[in-house]
Amino acid sequence: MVTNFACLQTTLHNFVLFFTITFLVQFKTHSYLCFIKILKSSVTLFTMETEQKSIRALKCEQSVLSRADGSVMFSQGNTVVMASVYGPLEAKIQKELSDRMYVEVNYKPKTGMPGVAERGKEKLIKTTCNHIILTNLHPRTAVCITIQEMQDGGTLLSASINAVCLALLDSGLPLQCLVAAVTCLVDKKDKIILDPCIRTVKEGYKAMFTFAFDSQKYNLILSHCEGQVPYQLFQEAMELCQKASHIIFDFYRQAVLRKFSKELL
Amino acid sequence: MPVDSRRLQGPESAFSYTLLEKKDANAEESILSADLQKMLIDSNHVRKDKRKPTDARPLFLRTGIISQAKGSAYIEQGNTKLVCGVYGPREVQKKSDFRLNGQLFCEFKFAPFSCQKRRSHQQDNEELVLSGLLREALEAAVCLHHFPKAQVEVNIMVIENDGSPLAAALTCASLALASASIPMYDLVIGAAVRQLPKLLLLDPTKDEEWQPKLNHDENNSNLTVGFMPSMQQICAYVHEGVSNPEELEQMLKIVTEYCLKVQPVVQLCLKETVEKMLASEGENNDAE
Amino acid sequence: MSGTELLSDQGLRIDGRKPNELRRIRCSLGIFAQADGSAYLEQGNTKVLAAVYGPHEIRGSKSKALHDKAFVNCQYSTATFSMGERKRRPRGDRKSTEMSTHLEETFAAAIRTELYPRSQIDIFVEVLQADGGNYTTCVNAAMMALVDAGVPLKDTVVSCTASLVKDTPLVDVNHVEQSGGSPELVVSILPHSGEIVYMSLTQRFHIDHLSKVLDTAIKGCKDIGVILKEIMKGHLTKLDTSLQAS
Amino acid sequence: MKETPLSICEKQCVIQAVKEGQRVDGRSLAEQRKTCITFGTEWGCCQVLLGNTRVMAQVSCTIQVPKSSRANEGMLFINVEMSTMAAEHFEAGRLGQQGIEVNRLVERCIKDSRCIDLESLCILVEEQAWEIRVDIHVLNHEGNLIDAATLAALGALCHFRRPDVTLDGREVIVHQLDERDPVPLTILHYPLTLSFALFDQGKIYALDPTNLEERSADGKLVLGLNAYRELCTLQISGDGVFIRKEAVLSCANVAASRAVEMVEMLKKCLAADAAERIKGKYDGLVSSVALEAERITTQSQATAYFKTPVHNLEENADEESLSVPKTKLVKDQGIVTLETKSDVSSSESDIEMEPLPPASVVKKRVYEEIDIGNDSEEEPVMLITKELT
Amino acid sequence: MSIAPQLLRGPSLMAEILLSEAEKAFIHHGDDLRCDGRTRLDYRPIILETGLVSNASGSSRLRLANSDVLVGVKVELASPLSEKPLEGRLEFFVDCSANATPEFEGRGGEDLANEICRFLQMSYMSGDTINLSELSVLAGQQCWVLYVDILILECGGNLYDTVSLAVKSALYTTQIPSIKVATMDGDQPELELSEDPYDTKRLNTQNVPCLVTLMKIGNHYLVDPTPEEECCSSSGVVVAVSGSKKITAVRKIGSGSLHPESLVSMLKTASEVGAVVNKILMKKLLEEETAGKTQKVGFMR
Repeated sequence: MVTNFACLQTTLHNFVLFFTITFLVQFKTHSYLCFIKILKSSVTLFTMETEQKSIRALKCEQSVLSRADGSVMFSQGNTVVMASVYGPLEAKIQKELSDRMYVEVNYKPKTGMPGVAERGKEKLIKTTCNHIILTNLHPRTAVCITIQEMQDGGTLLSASINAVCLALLDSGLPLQCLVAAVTCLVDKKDKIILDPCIRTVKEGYKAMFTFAFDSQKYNLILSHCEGQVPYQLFQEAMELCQKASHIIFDFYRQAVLRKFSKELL
Repeated sequence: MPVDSRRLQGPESAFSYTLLEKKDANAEESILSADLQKMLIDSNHVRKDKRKPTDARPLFLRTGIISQAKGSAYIEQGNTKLVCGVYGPREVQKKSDFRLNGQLFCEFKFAPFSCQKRRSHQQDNEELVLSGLLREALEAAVCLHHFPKAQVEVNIMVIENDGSPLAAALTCASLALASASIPMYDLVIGAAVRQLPKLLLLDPTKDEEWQPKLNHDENNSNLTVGFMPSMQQICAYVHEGVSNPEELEQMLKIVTEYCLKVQPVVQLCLKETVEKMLASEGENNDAE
Repeated sequence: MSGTELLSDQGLRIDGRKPNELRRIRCSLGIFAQADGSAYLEQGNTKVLAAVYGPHEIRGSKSKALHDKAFVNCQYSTATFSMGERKRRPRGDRKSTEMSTHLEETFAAAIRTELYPRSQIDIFVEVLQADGGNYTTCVNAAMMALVDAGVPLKDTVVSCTASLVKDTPLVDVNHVEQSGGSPELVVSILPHSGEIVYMSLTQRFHIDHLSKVLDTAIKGCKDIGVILKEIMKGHLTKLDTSLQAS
Repeated sequence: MKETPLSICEKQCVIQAVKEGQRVDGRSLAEQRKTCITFGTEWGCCQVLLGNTRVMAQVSCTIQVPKSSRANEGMLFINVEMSTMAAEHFEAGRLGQQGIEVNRLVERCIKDSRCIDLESLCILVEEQAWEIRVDIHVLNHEGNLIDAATLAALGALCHFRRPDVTLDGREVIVHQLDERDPVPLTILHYPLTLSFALFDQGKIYALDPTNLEERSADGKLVLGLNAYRELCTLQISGDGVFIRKEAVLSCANVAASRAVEMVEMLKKCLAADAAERIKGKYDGLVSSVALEAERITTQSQATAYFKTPVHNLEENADEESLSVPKTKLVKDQGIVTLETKSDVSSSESDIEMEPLPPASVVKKRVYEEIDIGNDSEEEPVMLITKELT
Repeated sequence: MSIAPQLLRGPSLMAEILLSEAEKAFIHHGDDLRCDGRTRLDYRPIILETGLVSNASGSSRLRLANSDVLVGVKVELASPLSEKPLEGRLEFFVDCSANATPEFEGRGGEDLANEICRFLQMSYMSGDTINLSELSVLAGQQCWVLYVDILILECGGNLYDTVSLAVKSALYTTQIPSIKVATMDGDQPELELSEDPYDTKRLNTQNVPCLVTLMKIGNHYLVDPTPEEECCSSSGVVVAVSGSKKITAVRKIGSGSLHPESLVSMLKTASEVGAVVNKILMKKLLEEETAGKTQKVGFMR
């Protein structure tokens, strides 16, 4: 297990969260929580009213692009992203890995050149993809994943991960599991809002979390947090997102069902 | 200039606060060289750091500080500190670069915090030229025909620049190459000297180094030399500023003399490196 | 539009030419020793140097090689001091790359590339002084350099610009006329067949004028073709006499 | 990645067809593919579908110091982005020759024809002016990128609204979008490009070429025109293309009348978008997800046929499934209701179409539009209650 | 590691020249007689013409045998560097045109260009070469920047010398417009450019250095090497010599090494040669100037 803590602080009552954790090895949410519990020893428990526990409408169109091996236009509420997958391709010599596939992720912003923020997202998506794709089945090859931001509805990162998952499904690359990402934020009144819309995000928040879970045991694959909230809230938010991820997995199932509907109907 | 999109950039209009320090620009520009000499050295011919004009700064050398590199070295010459890592010989990456002799790739980089003014992460023009000078100097010392079709990479990172970085880099690079067991004709020792109208200062610090300024029309210059002591050969020679050929001869003499003094120090460091290597090998053998 | 300034009431242009008058053309061939072919061409105050290397083995990655014909490689570059305002980069910007691509396409059409499969022909043009019609001067100079190099051509290529001021078509536009807001039509033709190999237009005019302006440009091309052919002949006779003398 | 090379028989098939006045996707030579324009929630976002070619443009603005040579004008910057998404041989962050060509032509058509009134973008002479930046993202490359890119750029510029500014002495106050109504750009005329692929030594020309046609053609003729039948840009290029003057003139005439229609259409789409916005509950590009199944038209089938015949063999065993019947899937738990709509409208057009031999390898698309409740983001759509776990 | 290899490779310009053993032997062991009949300290013929580029404030074209260089100097107003508020500046830019060799296509000539550029900068930095304070217009606010753009059109050996001679000639002819600082209107000083285009001033280029390249071949060294000679030599020095015979910059070139004694003797020779070259160049420039307006020949030969 590898974890990167950018910054970690423990105060008496508040558990300060400002870090990004990427798991290269999947492990149970429970153990993740234990792990965090070890880090903070004395935390008073908060009981929170969590209000908005909804996920916005999901829509997708698979194989939207005629040239890509797999592609999807995905919307989650007002957030729209497009993802494409080309692969397995011949890898460039510098990028070639002898034992597995090289995963290249390009995240394209709507305006301007990709900068540091985009590279950060690319890295998160890349590690997630490395986890879900059975990369060792195609050594010395590459897969090229491109994500195009089309409409910002507040939850670009989680929508991107979900779109990539759908595009990978569409491309037919062998996957170990599926992944569903859910974003939630803690607003200024300490309420947890699931899948916030752009207006809510712009109003300001205490913390924003994005979690990604796998489809087998709903274990945590990725956790990206920014902001500062009590630990209890973090735990609650994660559990909430975990529950919400079930809807996305159901949605995936329906999407695939639609794609191959003729066999079922 | 290509925009660096990999890093967060500071505001373009920012500049170093040191420029705001109280100093009379006019006064400084019009300082005559004689006054300049007085600024750098007192009446007893002692420099600001208590050295005599022909004294070099204390030297500290160590090898094997980058565990990932084939060979590495660290040098401290007064406050000038730099690290060198040597990688290879390995296959030439670009096939079109094929050459029968081995190739040297040198990268000379100042750390962003190493100078008074912040330096960019990307190599600037000065660093490129220093890389070229380093490469030309080392090419004369390394037995390139011993590794045909292969390349050796030499990376220099200046951690703190307090004058004479190229001289320190030459010594450090040759030590790193030797510790990486790259065959060489001789060690390269770098040395620098500052010329003032009536005086030569060996191994100048940042303040003592020659700066391009107006009205310094009299003999005033800076010289950096890479010298191979056993072979009695000069493999790097960079001179900036105004001098006569006779003065250059004098400067060269001082510098080569100093290089001959440094040679045993570098040799000693190298000897220790080899002994350590042998010892650790012996331990490994015992363990088996 | 500043039409009144560009064309006087007497029907004369800003530099005193008639609407259908070309600028002075001066050309010398074989000015470089190391290139296989080279030419220097002046059209008015626009001055261009061209050099041709090849046909030779493919340089760099072999993947560029074409199995049935030669690969034509061009580079359009502008000296930093060639214009009124200093240019920061001589090449590599989008406009230069676009010009290079068009040169490549034009000369791929004109050179008998099928004679040299798997080889490469390099054409480099350098604009030393820019005063309008840079691209056309480059095409003409490159063509002269190809002639100097002795590369077999299907036909010579000549290029010329035309514009429209006060409904009057102008030929061989200079910088003042070009930047004065009048449209510029660049046409490259093969003078024998009169076929168009390249054409581009900037600035707008009504579609009804197209025929008129196009005719002017083609006429200009043919005139330039005649002048260049004379220069070629002169160069060759000079070569011939010097050969016979030795 | 290199582009998959075009086989000789593919190329010859296209050329032969064109010579007989036909095209592989069933269009006539002067016919365009179906064009579809959609707008996003943000100002200045426009997506254009030209057959299967998909391009999105986004306009943004910043305040900059104007150029010293044009001190009383704002600036317009056009940037084309091509990534691997559009085609395998494109590389993100690096425009190839093709990319530069597209970029330059869009620039020449829109910027050089001065369709935007740049003087109105100046705030303070020599000090502050708006810089309008158009980012054009090529999402899918199925031929004729230039036309799609110019249309998207023009659409985005027409759609764009910049924040209002007022001057307080020499101080510039920028009003946020919710503070004051944003200001549209002043568009002087609407220039568009129309491209022809040239075949047979410039004697035959086909409007709006597909990728396959572009690659088999000798060259390309691009005409930039506005609704006043004014030529804004023109370019003939290609490896070894020859064309006569008469051909250029006749192409120009065809294009001029097309341009008028296209501008009409763009204006209609803009008006429709404005009407939608007034109604509220506007979700922009979301509605273009799972865009009508109408897109299963003759063309897309044909291109697919040429592209990957083998790949789709199993997928399309029966013809009827082209039109998926309306279904309503209800989840067992009774909590999640997934409504599935499917558009049957396409089936009619398909039946009328002459099936291309072999009919069984026709690729078709299945569209899913799985809505969970309604699309509004205001109200919580579906509650996850404790029972869910 | 992200090192662009092309940046680290030296100029591989001379790799193309193929020489036979006999040719090499002649170059290495020949007496004071070179392939083209020169002695070791002879230059090849030089053709120089100034004022060819009408868009530049000063220009020159210099052809030394087959080495061809065109230099244009553009004068622009800019704000001075914050660390040197009282000085104008010189900006060198070298462009290796692909006309010279296909190797220079795209960014191929950049490393060679950088090297030349940097060395020119080094040799012009010393105080007595050009008085940069003459270029100051309004202390701390406006100064003249001289953009010296060097276009290398053909490489026939000895580029450093060719470039430096051309640059000096171009600077000699450079006309800097007269400018007046008008009365302070409030706190905003107005700059007033002279109406008369002939109302210009010139730089004092008497002390501007010339570069002298000395190549070490066998046991000797020689000036103005041809490409063949450059190919046979592994090391040499470039020395910048000012009009007053002083050395303003030196750097060793090539991947070989030199003995201290031979280095010292090379430096001495270089300063002698440099002084002569400087003197002849100044004389010729003066001659050209006094000869008045003649028809420019340029490339029409």
